[in-house]
Amino acid sequence: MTHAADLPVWAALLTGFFLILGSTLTLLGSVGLLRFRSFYERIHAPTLGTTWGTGGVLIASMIFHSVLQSKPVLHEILIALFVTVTTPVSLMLLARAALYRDRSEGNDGVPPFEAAAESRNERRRSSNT
Amino acid sequence: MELIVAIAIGVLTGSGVWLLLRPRTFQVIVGLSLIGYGVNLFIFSMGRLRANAPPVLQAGAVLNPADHADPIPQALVLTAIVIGFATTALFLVVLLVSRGLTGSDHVDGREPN
Amino acid sequence: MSGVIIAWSVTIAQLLLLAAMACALLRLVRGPRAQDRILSSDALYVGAMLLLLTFGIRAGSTVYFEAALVVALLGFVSTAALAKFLMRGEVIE
Amino acid sequence: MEAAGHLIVMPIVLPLAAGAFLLLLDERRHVIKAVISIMSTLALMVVAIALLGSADNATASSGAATNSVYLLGNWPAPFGIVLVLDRLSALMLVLTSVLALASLAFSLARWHKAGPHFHTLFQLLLMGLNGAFLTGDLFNLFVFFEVLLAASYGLVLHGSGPLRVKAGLHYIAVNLAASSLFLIGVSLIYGVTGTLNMADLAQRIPAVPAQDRMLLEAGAAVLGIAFLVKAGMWPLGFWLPGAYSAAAAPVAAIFVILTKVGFYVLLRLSLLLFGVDAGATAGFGDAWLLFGGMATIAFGAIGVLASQAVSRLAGFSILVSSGTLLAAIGMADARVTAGALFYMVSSTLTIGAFFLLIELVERVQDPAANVLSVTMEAYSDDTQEDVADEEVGVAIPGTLAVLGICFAACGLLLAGLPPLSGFVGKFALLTAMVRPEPVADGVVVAGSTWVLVALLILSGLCALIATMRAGMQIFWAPIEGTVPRVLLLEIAPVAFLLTLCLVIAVQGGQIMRYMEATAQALHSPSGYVRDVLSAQPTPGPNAPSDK
Amino acid sequence: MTDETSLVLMIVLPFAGSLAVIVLPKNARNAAATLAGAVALIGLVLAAGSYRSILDRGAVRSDIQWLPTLGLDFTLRMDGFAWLFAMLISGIGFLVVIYARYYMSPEDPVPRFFSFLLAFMGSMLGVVISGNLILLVVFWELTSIFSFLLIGYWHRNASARDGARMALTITGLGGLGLLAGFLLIGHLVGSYDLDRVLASGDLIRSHGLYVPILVLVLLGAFTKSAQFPFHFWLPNAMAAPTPVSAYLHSATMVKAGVFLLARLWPVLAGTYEWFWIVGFAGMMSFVLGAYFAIFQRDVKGLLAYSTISHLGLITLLLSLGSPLGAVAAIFHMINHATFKASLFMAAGIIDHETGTRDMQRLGGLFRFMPYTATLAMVASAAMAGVPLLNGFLSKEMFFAEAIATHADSILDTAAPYAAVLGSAFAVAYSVRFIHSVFFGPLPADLPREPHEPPFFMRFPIQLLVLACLLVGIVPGLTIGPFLHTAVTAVLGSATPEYSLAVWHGFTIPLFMSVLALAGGAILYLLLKDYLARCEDGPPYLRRLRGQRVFERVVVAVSWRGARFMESRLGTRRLQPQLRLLVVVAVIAAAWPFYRLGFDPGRLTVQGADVSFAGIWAIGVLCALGAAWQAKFHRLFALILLGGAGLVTCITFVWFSAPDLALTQLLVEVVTTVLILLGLRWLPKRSTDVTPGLATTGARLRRYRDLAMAVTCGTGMTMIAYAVMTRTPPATIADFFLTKAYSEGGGRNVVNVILVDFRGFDTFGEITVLSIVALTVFALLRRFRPAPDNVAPPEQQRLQRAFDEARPYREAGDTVSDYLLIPAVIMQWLFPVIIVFAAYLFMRGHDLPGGGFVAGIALATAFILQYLAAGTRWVEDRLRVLPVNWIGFGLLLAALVGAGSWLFGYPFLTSYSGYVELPLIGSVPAASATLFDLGVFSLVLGATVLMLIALAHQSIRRLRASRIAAQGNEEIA
Amino acid sequence: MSALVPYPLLTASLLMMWVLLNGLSVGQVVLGGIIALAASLAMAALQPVKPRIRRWDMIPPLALIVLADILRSNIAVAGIILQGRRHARTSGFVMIPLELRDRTALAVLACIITSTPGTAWVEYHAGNGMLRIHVLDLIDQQAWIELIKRRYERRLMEIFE
Ligand code: NA
Ligand code: NA
Repeated sequence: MTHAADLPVWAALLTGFFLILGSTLTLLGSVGLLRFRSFYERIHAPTLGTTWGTGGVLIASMIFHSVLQSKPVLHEILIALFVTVTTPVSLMLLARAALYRDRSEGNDGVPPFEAAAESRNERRRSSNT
Repeated sequence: MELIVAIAIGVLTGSGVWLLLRPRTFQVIVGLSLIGYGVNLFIFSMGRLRANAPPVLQAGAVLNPADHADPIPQALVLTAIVIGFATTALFLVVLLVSRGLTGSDHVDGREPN
Repeated sequence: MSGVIIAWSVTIAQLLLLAAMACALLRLVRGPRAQDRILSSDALYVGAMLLLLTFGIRAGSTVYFEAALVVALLGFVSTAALAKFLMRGEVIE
Repeated sequence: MEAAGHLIVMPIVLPLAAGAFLLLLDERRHVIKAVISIMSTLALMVVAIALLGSADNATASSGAATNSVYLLGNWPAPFGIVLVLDRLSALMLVLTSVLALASLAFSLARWHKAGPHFHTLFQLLLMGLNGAFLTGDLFNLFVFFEVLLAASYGLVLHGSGPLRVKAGLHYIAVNLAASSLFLIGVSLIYGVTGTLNMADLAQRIPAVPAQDRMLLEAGAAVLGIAFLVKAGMWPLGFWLPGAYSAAAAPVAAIFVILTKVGFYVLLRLSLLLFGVDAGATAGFGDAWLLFGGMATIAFGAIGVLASQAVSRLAGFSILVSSGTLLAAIGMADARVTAGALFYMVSSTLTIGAFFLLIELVERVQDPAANVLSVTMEAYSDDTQEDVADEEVGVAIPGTLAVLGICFAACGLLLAGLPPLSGFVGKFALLTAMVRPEPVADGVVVAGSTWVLVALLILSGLCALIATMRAGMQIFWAPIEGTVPRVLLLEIAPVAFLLTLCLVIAVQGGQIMRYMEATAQALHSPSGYVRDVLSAQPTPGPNAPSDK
Repeated sequence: MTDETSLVLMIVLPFAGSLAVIVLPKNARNAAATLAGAVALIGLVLAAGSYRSILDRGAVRSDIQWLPTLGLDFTLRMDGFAWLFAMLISGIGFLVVIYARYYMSPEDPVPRFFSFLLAFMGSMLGVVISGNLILLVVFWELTSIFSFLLIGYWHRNASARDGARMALTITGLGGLGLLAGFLLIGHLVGSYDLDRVLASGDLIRSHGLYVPILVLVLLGAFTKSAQFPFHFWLPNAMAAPTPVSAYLHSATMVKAGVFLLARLWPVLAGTYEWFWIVGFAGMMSFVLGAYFAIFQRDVKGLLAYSTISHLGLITLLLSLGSPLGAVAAIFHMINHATFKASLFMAAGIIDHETGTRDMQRLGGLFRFMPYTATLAMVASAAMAGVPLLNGFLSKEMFFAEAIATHADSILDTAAPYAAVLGSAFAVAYSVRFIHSVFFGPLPADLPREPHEPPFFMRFPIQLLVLACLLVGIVPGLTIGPFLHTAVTAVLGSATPEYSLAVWHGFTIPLFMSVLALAGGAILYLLLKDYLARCEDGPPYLRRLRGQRVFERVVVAVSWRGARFMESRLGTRRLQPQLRLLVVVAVIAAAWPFYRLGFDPGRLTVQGADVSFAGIWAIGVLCALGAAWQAKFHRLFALILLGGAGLVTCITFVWFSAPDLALTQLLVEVVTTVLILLGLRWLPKRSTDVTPGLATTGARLRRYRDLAMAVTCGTGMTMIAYAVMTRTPPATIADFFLTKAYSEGGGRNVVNVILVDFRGFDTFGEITVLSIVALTVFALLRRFRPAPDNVAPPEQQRLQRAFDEARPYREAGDTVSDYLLIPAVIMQWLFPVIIVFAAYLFMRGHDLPGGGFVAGIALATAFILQYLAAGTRWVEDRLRVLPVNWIGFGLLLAALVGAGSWLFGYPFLTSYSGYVELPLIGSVPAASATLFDLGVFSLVLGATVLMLIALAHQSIRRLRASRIAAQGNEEIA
Repeated sequence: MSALVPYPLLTASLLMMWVLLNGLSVGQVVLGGIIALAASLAMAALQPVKPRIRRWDMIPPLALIVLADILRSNIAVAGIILQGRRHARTSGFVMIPLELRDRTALAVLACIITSTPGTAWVEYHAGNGMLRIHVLDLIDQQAWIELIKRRYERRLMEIFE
């Protein structure tokens, strides 16, 4: 840890705090993933990790490197941005796929497709009148 | 650390070999991939393990070769990864074509009697 | 002092992330269905990405950053492909 | 650096450039592609012959550097990758280009249209082969092995069809596993010695401490297995007859040199790394090669007898040839090596010609086969490059006689019967093994050698019986007036290769002298090591970079 | 002309003639015969011309270097013995050519016949005048080959094929034995030169290798001369055209064996082993051959067995080891050649004129062809050993030798009785031949009306019969001097005194002759009726047919046995092959440790990091899980595989290899998509089969594989651990680290190695990638899915049906809804990834990155678009030309490499420096960057090509099934 | 201008990304500009529906709201996870009729909803604009509908339409 020794203590403390905060949130997310009982509940859990979990670690990293190199090191923002943009893609695709599979297998607790369709028909009716 | 990496290499190769000897083409391709990981780690380990010493030189710093991990195995692994990727792709397509032509996903193109 | 703080916090963070990955793996193994596994593998990737960032801090170097960036930007491609395979039985139509 | 100095790298760059350029052309422009491919191969042959000449003259003129060393990237050995031209590599280059020319010419009759990018794959195969023969670096050897294997994967599947794909699957699976072994071996050797350059390795191996030597040997042994898979040693070569007999004729023909790559590397490395100067590890693996080679000969001979299809017969004769060569390495004797080299040249040309011929004679057996089998595939929607259904060639009277003569020649060559080079090769090996020297010298021939002599002779008998059986079935079985349709373009390459077999038999004295010089150099590797490690980068004030 | 030239010409001319004849048109009978005859005649003249030199110098020699370092030179050497044979070969050859001109039918492809005949003549001459043992083998094998072609001349005929095959198999085998024997002789003598070998008899006979040598040489000689127990090929060879038999089976081919025995007589003869082996074979051949000959119905069959018998006689004579015996043997070789050639020709005339050779169908021909009949009778008499004919003289000498004692053994005791018995048999078959063909009632059902043949067909017989008479009556004036020259050449100083007189007084041999003549005649009288109607073959031994036994053995060994062995020693299945590979590799790797011991290195636990151990706990679980699940849960296994890859990637980061981590991650992503694309075309696999139901065999196999996997894993662990815990050797790495920046112009040493120090590796590596991509492309061009995969996946069908069943939905709504929002994001990521790829590319030389990862990253951008919007959508908008990108990349890399030639540097020498750009300032510029650009382009092209080619299958199937559906509708 | 720089905002963002990655210098800006432009041109080839942003000023407030919501949800969900099964909690689907039609805006909404722990975007029907989300701690369906529509949809519509 030759580099870290040069760091001011405040920066070190801040780095450590965010680091552990982020990791803890990520862990909590994973615990949720493990503990929630249905898939649709589980799908919420990882977002802890992808939002503030990632955010914490990224902030830690930004503080650490910026202070260490005495210049703003901000490229971590990109990671936050990318994670925010890409995670929904996989979660959306996955959730929809799960829903489809549950429906086609006729599992309980899954809203029927027709709910959405009916509402459309209602709207059509209302627009007709 | 060495022991962990060594065990990792062993497990990867062992699992790969087990799959390599299975009759289904998909098993074989997964096996080859696992062996690939094992072998790549093996090559990598031949340069000995060095934490926190990437062979990336600091601008302006005085160069001491002892501060850096051996770059050669890394270069070799890179080549091996690329070739491994290529051959995995090829094997995959060949097994698909074989499956298409023979109707079977057995490595011999037909179910054993 | 700083060195110690950083070292300890990195170690703790790594252990926490490791635990996170372990939970994800447990879910991955337990399933019960494909979508759970895919979801867990995504979580596994995120854990790995964060782990890579902690290396950057530990090493005081930014050379590991790109690997994390790759996970962030492209890691979802395989998850998306898996999910689409689940839904459509085919990745590219 | 003079322009001529760059000639060494041409056998690699030339086919690469040709292959890459072909990719930029439209797929349907078969003629121009064929022309480029042929020109490249011809140029390759010219280069190879020129290199052979220079390699042969090197020692004649001076006692200094006998091996031409080419420092790629202008980095000195052992750091950069070097190409080394000696008699052996020059010989392999010439052999490759000759076989390539014949196969390629043959393929122009129709095979080259049976799938996309045939010419590119073919050129890149040549690149891989030439690279493997020239490189002086162990890992670079792996890379070129992969180049040639990858191209061979593509070519073995060329034309597709269930049989080809099934055999190809086996071929690829086994070779992929072998490639892993290659990597394990190379890296283990690096881990123990810290170098990849072959000459540097030769220098470092004697100094490897005793407590590390088992690791070194394990690495070398694993590496050896990878090569033995390629060479088809029993029990690692069962994939070979299937893959070769399933491949398209010109592909199978050029593949004959592929097994010789295994032989080449084993010969090179066993003599360079574990030769006379290797200290405690000298002679490592020789016994395994000897007995493995003998087992291979036996299995190959049995397979030759057991083959119903002529193409399988040819495949098994590769095993016989391979086993012979492996056993010859195992003998670790310069005279045997010289004989083995002669034998190798002869058997390569022979089996190459045989594979080409088989396709032609099979048209005698089954006139329906005049139409290319791949066109019978019902299912191909966007294959505009498909071969037209028209029958290839015209029925030339006398074709049958020419084919018969060629077949007989192949039979004689395979059986090692006179008067062609097959006999000379086998005799060269045999006489070197039993050493016609007065017994007073106290020369004792080992029991295993007698077994090998017997195996060599009996394998010839098996080949004789099998080819005779096949030939009589094809040419003598009562057939009424079917004259096969064969193009001159198809028979000419066969005749060319067989004529070469005759020529090298007649010119045997000169060729043996070359082989003996080659073997001498291989068995005293210090010259190689010295030449490689003392090669200096090109200096110069205007150097692209100051090295 | 010098003697050397004439020697060489004697060999070269027949072969040249052979080549000249074969190119003649198929119907050029006269030209072919003339040319062949001329060649034979010239050979005869050349041979005759060198007689004087032989008398003067003992032998003429010609040395042409061929393979001097191997001791194989084109040495020709003609002494008296060889001369005698050369005369026979070319002389009888000439007569056979004349005969054949009239014998062969115009429908036959005659030029081929004469070509083979000439080539055979050349080979035979080669055998007799070779001065080098190996050269002798060369010609020896050539005689086998050309005799094969001649016997199989009428190959439409099954018996010709069988006969030819058997002849070549046996004589070929013998030839190889001979080669082995000669190699051993060479090993002992130190040279293959005939003169040196002939001078080394004592050395050879006293050496331990003598018996092997003897057996091998005898194998060659006996097979060639059709000696017991290899005699059976000769009768089968009678399917050959009669001129062939007249030539090969009287004077030449079969004589090669006994020629060789005589030639090597000074080297090999005289030992106990020689006496026993040669004597036994000779006696058996002599008696059995003669016995079998009596009972042949075919004229040529009778002559063939008679040949076996006479050659047995010669062999027997040679076995005795006495010089007089050798003289008799040589004499009988000549005599047999003359009378047997004429008899074969006569048999041919009979066949030619009547259409049959069956003696039970023939008879009374004397009236139709009295001239031929007379000639045949004289020749037969010579064969039977009737006085005043040449056969009598040598047989007399044989009897004299038979009664002499040579070695105290049963064989010696039996010799006189066997001699008389065999000779009596010979008389019997000779009489039978003459009587049943030329006398008795004229058969009614002959295929053709017989008459005398044309003059020139009979002419050769006349000459030969004349020779029989002249030699028989005045041997001393005719053959005497020449025989003496020949005998001296063989025996040298051991040449005994002998007399060729017709009359030696009332001696025991004369008595034996009379006994044999009388006995034979009586025997024929007794057997006459039986022979007129019996089955073919000798009584009691009819079932015992050597040839059938041989064929059964050959088929059993070379076909069924070989197939059995092949299936036992080899396999065509993949799993056993891979298993073997694993086993062999394990043994190979373990062997050095077994021999030299294993030192695992120190065990370090304190350095272990808990997190790292935890990471690998995950990795190990993933790997084992993937291995466990790959059969039934492919998707699961794929995900687990990804997990293992991820952990590997973390390991790379942990141990300072950022480039590896980057590459591994990207490759991982692409591989996953690739395999997913492939999963579409694999069969459904159900878990219905419970593992408990597996057979014991399957379970045992699984345990075995498990054991092998565990062994491999343990082995790798031990080796890796041992290396890692050892002090590293001085590696070449320091050079790279110190020179990377100063000379390679980059800080990322790994990248500098890849594009500069070891750029050649990368060069090859990208070639591999492009080859594989092209192969994938080529394969998928012809891809045909299995029937159960042709239809779209179940999900798509259900969703489509769902959409179609609802009035407010269009087919495809489900998928468009599904992808609507994700597709937007994926599209916007396209430029982002492009910039990212550019970033990775630009920084590669100094920091982790480079052309390869950049290429894959950009390829991912493309894949994402395909994934989001489908193949058509993308290809309507983007020009995706991966093959061109590959070609461009490869060419660019090659051009950058070759560019250094312009500056006089080797291939791939890099240029690095800084370029001053306006506004921007100093920018690093290295030719390696251009090289990397080639890599980038190629990797992009290859990755896209592979993925897209696979993706295209879906729409191809769709199109194909649509076309098929339309077709069905049209038909309906 | 729009022919040369088809997506100025995109180009600028990409340039920004480049600078973030490579550091700020004249050379990097020029190089990054070229690359960003090239990337936008590549994007143009895909012919995406071009979003029109009318109210730039509304973006920062939305971002702040979202960040705050995410932070709050993080705590909430963390609480739920830590409580485990002791706390009775129902989760369920909520159907929200959306008026927002701009695809880019919808994508942004999807990111917001998914990024907020406790809510997940499940399916959207383009035909009738019905969105189904899944809520981890569902007490009042209508409250969620109101929340989404008021807090996010309205603002997004202002920005994009
Ligand atoms: Na509908
Ligand atoms: Na969420």
